Amino acid sequence: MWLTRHIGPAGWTFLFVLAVVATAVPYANQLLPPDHPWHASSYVVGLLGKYLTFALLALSVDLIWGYCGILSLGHGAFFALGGYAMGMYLMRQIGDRGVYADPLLPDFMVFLNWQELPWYWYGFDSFLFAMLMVMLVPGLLAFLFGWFAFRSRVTGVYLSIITQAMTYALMLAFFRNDMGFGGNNGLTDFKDILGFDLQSDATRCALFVASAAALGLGFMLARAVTGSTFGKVLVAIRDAESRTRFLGYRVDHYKLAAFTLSAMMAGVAGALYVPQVGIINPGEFAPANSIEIVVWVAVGGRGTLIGAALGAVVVNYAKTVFTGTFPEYWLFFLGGLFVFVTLFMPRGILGVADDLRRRFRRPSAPSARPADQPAE
Amino acid sequence: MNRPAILAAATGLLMASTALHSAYAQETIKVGILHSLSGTMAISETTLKDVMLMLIEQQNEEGGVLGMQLEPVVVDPASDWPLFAEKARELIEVEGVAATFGTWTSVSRKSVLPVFEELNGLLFYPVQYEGEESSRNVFYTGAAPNQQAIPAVDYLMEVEGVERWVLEGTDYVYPRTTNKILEAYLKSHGVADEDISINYTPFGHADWQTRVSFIKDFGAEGKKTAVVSTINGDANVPFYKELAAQGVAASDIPVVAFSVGEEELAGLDTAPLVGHLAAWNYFMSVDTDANYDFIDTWLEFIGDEERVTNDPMEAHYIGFNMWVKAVEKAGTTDPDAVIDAIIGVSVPNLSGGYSAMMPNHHITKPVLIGEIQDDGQFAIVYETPGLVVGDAWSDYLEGSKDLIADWRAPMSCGNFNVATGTCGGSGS
Amino acid sequence: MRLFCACAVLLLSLTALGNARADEDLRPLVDALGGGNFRETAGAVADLAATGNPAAAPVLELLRAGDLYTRRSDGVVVRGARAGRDIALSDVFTGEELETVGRREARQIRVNNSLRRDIDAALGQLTLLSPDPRVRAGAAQAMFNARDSAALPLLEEAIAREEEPEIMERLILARAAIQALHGESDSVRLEAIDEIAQRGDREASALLATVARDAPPAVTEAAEAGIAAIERRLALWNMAQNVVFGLSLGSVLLLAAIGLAITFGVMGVINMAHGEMVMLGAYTTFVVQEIIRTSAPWLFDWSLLIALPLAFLVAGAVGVAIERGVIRFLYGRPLETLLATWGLSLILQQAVRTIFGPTNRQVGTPDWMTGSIELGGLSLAMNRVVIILFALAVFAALIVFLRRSRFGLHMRAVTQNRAMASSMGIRTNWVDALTFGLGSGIAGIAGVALSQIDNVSPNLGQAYIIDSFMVVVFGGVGNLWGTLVGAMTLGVANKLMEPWAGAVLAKIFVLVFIILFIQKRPRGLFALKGRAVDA
Amino acid sequence: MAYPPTTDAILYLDGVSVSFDGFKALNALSFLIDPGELRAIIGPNGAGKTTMMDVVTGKTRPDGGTVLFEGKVDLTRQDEAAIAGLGIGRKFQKPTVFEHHSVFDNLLLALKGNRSPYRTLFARLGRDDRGRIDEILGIIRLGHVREEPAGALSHGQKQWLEIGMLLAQDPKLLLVDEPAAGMTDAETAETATLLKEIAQSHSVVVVEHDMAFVRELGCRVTVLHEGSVLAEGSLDQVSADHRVIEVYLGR
Repeated sequence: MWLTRHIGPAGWTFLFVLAVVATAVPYANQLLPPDHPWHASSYVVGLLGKYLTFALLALSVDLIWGYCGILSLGHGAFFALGGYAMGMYLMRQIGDRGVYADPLLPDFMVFLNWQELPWYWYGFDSFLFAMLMVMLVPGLLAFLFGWFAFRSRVTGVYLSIITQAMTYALMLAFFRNDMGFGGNNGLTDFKDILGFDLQSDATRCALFVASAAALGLGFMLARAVTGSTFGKVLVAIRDAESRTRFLGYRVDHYKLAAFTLSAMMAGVAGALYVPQVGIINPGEFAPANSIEIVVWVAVGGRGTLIGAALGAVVVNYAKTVFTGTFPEYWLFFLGGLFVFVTLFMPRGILGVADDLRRRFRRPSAPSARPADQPAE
Repeated sequence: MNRPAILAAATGLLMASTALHSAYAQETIKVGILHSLSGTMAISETTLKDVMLMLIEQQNEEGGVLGMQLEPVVVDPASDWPLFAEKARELIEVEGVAATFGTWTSVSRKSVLPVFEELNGLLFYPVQYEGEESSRNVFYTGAAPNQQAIPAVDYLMEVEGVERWVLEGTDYVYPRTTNKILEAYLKSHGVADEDISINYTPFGHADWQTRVSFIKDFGAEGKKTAVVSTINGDANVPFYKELAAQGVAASDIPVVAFSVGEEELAGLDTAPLVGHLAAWNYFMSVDTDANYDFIDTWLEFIGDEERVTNDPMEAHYIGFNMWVKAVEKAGTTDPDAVIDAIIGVSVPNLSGGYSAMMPNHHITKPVLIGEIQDDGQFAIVYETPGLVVGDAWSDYLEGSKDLIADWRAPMSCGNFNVATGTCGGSGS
Repeated sequence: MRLFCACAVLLLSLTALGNARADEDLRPLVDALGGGNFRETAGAVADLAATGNPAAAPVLELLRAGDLYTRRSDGVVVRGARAGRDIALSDVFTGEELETVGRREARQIRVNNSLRRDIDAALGQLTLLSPDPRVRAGAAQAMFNARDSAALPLLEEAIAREEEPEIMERLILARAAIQALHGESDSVRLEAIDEIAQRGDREASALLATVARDAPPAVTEAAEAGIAAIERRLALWNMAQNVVFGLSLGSVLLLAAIGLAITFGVMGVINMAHGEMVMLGAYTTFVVQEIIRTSAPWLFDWSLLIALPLAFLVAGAVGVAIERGVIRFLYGRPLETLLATWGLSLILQQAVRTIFGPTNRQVGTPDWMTGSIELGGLSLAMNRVVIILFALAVFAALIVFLRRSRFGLHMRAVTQNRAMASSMGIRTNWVDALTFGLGSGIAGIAGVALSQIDNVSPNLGQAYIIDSFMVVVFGGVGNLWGTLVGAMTLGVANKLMEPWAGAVLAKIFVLVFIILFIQKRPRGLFALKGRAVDA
Repeated sequence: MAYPPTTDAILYLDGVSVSFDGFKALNALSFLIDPGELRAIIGPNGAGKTTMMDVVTGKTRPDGGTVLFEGKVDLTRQDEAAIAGLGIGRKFQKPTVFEHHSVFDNLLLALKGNRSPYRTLFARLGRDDRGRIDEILGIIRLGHVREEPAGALSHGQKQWLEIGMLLAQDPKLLLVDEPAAGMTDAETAETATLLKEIAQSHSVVVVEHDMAFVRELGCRVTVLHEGSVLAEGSLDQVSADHRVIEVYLGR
């Protein structure tokens, strides 16, 4: 099968672990009694579910940064757009159970005296339509943005900065209450999804499993893409863009395809994130968030996919622990971690693991690999 | 160790550590403190964390509550709204706190609200806000719009004779709602449409040249003009600096603000701003013994003579004391018992009176209006004769004028519609 | 105020009598200031003014400044100075120190805006004939604001005596203001309206609008005609005013971005910690002012100038440390510098938060930066003018430095051809460190200027970092002139759009414009052309 | 429109000019290459050799002039990928191979075939393709390192790999920029032989400094100077031209 052709042993192990986690956590939550030492509270389920969506997001960034050299500092925008599409569906699901009991309008519209539902909210009462939008809206934005940017051969830092401008502009736009997306408060107070209560542990577990499945699928897709000739062209573009062009490849088309795919993956991640954390607001568009995603990938090891997912989980786990244990000092840890990783672990956690393994197996084999870092 | 194994180990570790945590026996009563210590809101919220630590320490010196010591649990939600929800869940589910004091922005409160309702926690929210909410699990110890905005506008109309209004706000829900209420209120007092200008700027807006210049022009039409500012946090300092730079004096165009307190002024040279106003329920300059005691304890605790006190700090002071009293009344920290016990509880506030918890989970407060002094303090120029009851649902908004909140049995409803006689919407 | 006429007469006769006896006469009136409510205090102010005793003026000034207290023990009104939790009390007239009491022992006499207006009017009357021209100028302005018909005779007196043409003009305007509102006949009022319309600024139009509201038809008509004329005049200036606002915003952007134009533009380091260098500069200013405040208050007006070199050194030193400690291992990997400097920016922010606390810190404005200049219909706030000039000066100095100095030569040599420069004996690693230090130092200098208009808080840098990158990229990486033109263009575009689009949309439009512009010119406004680009 | 003029030439340049910031890199350059021809282009530094290649391959757009491929396609209106698609291959002066890819993958990417993203995403490597790559690996003598990353190759090996990639591309016209740079004498001779072999079935334009190498090629020579053609003919002819001598030796 095309999807499984290029997964490889490490990939299969990754998928296996993912599958184990996806079964063990719901089991520990649903079937083990609360006083059991291995019981997973809904807090843990929610937390791990969040990590998984971040891992998928990191995967999408790694696909274009690690394999195609496109450093997007605006990927949070696609994540957020997917989240908003999901959020709009969840808002419509509230129906007349909002505080003002308006059957049609979400609460924030009622209390700002909106009279009717804006046209762009139509259709979001349908789950299928919303899911379509989860992929279509980020995909379309990425396509339009990429169409212009890649055709004009905007590369490197310039591209990074305009992706940042994009997410910044979107953040400002979504902050406006006049836009009809709830302004700063965003969308919140969700009740249920597909008729299942979002507050129940069973739904939470289901969302967790869905996130794990999405991550697994996203990983397989990314592996299939990067393993194909298409993926080899992407790496070729990353390492020697103009050479690839002289070979007759339409570099802009390749970049556009990868960028759009990546944006759609980010959108799916956002859509799974929102019901698990219960809120989506314009803060997700903040340029700092997008930079953080890149940091996850760098920490895990770029251009490895598994590393990206791992990095997202590790950094966020560290954040969870530190914000609770050292609330005053966690920024020192986090900042220090980034500096340390760039200086001493340029290929990330996975690179270090790789080196260790290599040393273990072939104590003195000279590395046949080229320079660690691809040209940028 | 191969790659996936690391992931598996990390997951296992996480689950194990959280499981261990909750297994501890409860010898103390844990109190959650949920304020941002980093990010954009740290500037305001860090002080509230400190004041909570001080109040808890004080209470412990007096023997704690129910004979048990209180144990503060501080977490940092880092000005990140989804993180607020996660941390709230951590506090209640993992740490098992009896009550949580925290959040500042509306969005952070909205973010944690479902968590507190689901896990039946208690949240004391200390900041003035837009109203339009009443939850069984939340106690609103800050001002509702009728405890701040409307008295301030009344004052300006009566004392200063203001006839023309600029409602200048940051574009988020609190200013939007407050200005909607004020607009309706002003119109009901015969202010014409063209005498009201409403404008919104983004968060952290730093360049106020155009707006201040507009305000000057708007005020130059011969009618006494005032600005009602619901500008948030960071944007205030550049706004006031621009007012001073363009020479907008309080005697010409007074600015009354609802989000500017002593903490915000601490970052400003207030000499050019003397006479601009703020409406709160507490000022550091309140001339009562209770207040002086509070200030002395605070300065001692924080170890810095330059620090100030402000309204949200008083709100925590009131809220904390109410919770303590309610727990003692109920004889347990069980949330349901405390929720029942706390209504009607009345504790001294710092302005010389008593504040009581009302059935709508808002409290009674006096409304004070202060003018900025050159030492960064406010001189109180007006005080409502009696206490004002916080109104969860505004009478001036179309959607909410028929709604009331009453959490006493048998009604137990946060949004009861008196027109239809039903407990609408979520009902939770 | 009802007694102002009398007071004018009294004033003339009593000016010479500033003796202790008069002080004693005033004491009961001064004690009455602490009456408890604003109405009583206002009455006491009027009574004090009515004495016409010049010794009353300083007391009123103390009252206005909030420095008068009522002593709890005996109800005597004294002067108070807060010292921490205590208040040092002294005599209102002699300044003789009385005692220091806890703050619960003395109650400040409060002043509200209307009382403050009364005090100003009273002070205006008491000081209109003062020998100090600056005081007289202030008094004239107070007269204009008060528009009290009772003060007319005093004004006439003052006009007859005045010799300074500028103050004379103000006095005449104050008289016109009173006459336009309260003139006995329409002709007097019309004449006054003419006088005011001549002045032609906002204040005049505001005054005329007041006049027009409640007057006979002829007067209203004249006032409205006057307003219309002023409006026409001002409309022309409005555009110019917006351009000035734009240039001012542009110069702020320029200041914020110019250091980045070096660290990012010239060295290729995606320096996310740039904003924190600006923040360090602002905090340096704060520290300098704190030290001056406590140990050398007379230096306050110089505080910013003192802070400039220090901010440069502090931020520059941190910059050099960052370059030596982190950046130098990352050359040729620009995108990794982004990650490392991002981490550094978190650390720096939290460090400042730990040291100085999370709240805003106060940085004062020296006197010479307050007030504004009126230029035709333009009103230029002094601090903005200073910042515009300062930004341009920094830019010019930098250009000259890079062109003319030996270091500038080395720096250009290293950035153009590292190997060649190295082989010619240039110590490239020191040039790198100092270049980074230079960029950081300039950011520190920018922080001194920005402390005048923005928050001095740990978040200060975050507010400028994105805008700075936009400016540098828009202008063209590696080109300082591009940064200048880019900053000014974006500033002016933003400000010209803001009045009709609002602040948020204006900013969004600017961002979208940058995105589209980069499509058209993928290397910014002032791109290097030729084969070298792809090398 | 004045053109297209009819021509049988595979590459036709007429009056092509390019300037960078006032500096004229190409100044009304005109020459043509016949189908199947092997041509060497020589000239001192800055004569415009590389810029000429940039123009032909679409990297640089000329300010004026005509560039025709196979007498019909106007190359100034095409981008790099389209020009490569037409059948013009280019080897750079500094060998540029994809360092992170294996030798095999480098050749695979260069292999003639459909270049659309959709095709490459789902394509499977066919037996014919594999055979062709093996064949080229044999020609360029890199069969023993087929799975090594290209970045680990020696300089000479990279040069050969790049020539191999050109072969895989199977273009009608090859532009080869200083193929012998940095090679040992033995390698240089072998390279010349290889190029001559290739020229049997392709048109080849070689830009070169190394006169010995050019002599080895034994083909027609065009001398560029200051962006235009100074002389053209056999190597002996142009070496005798006094203007060429002046340009090479006179300064």
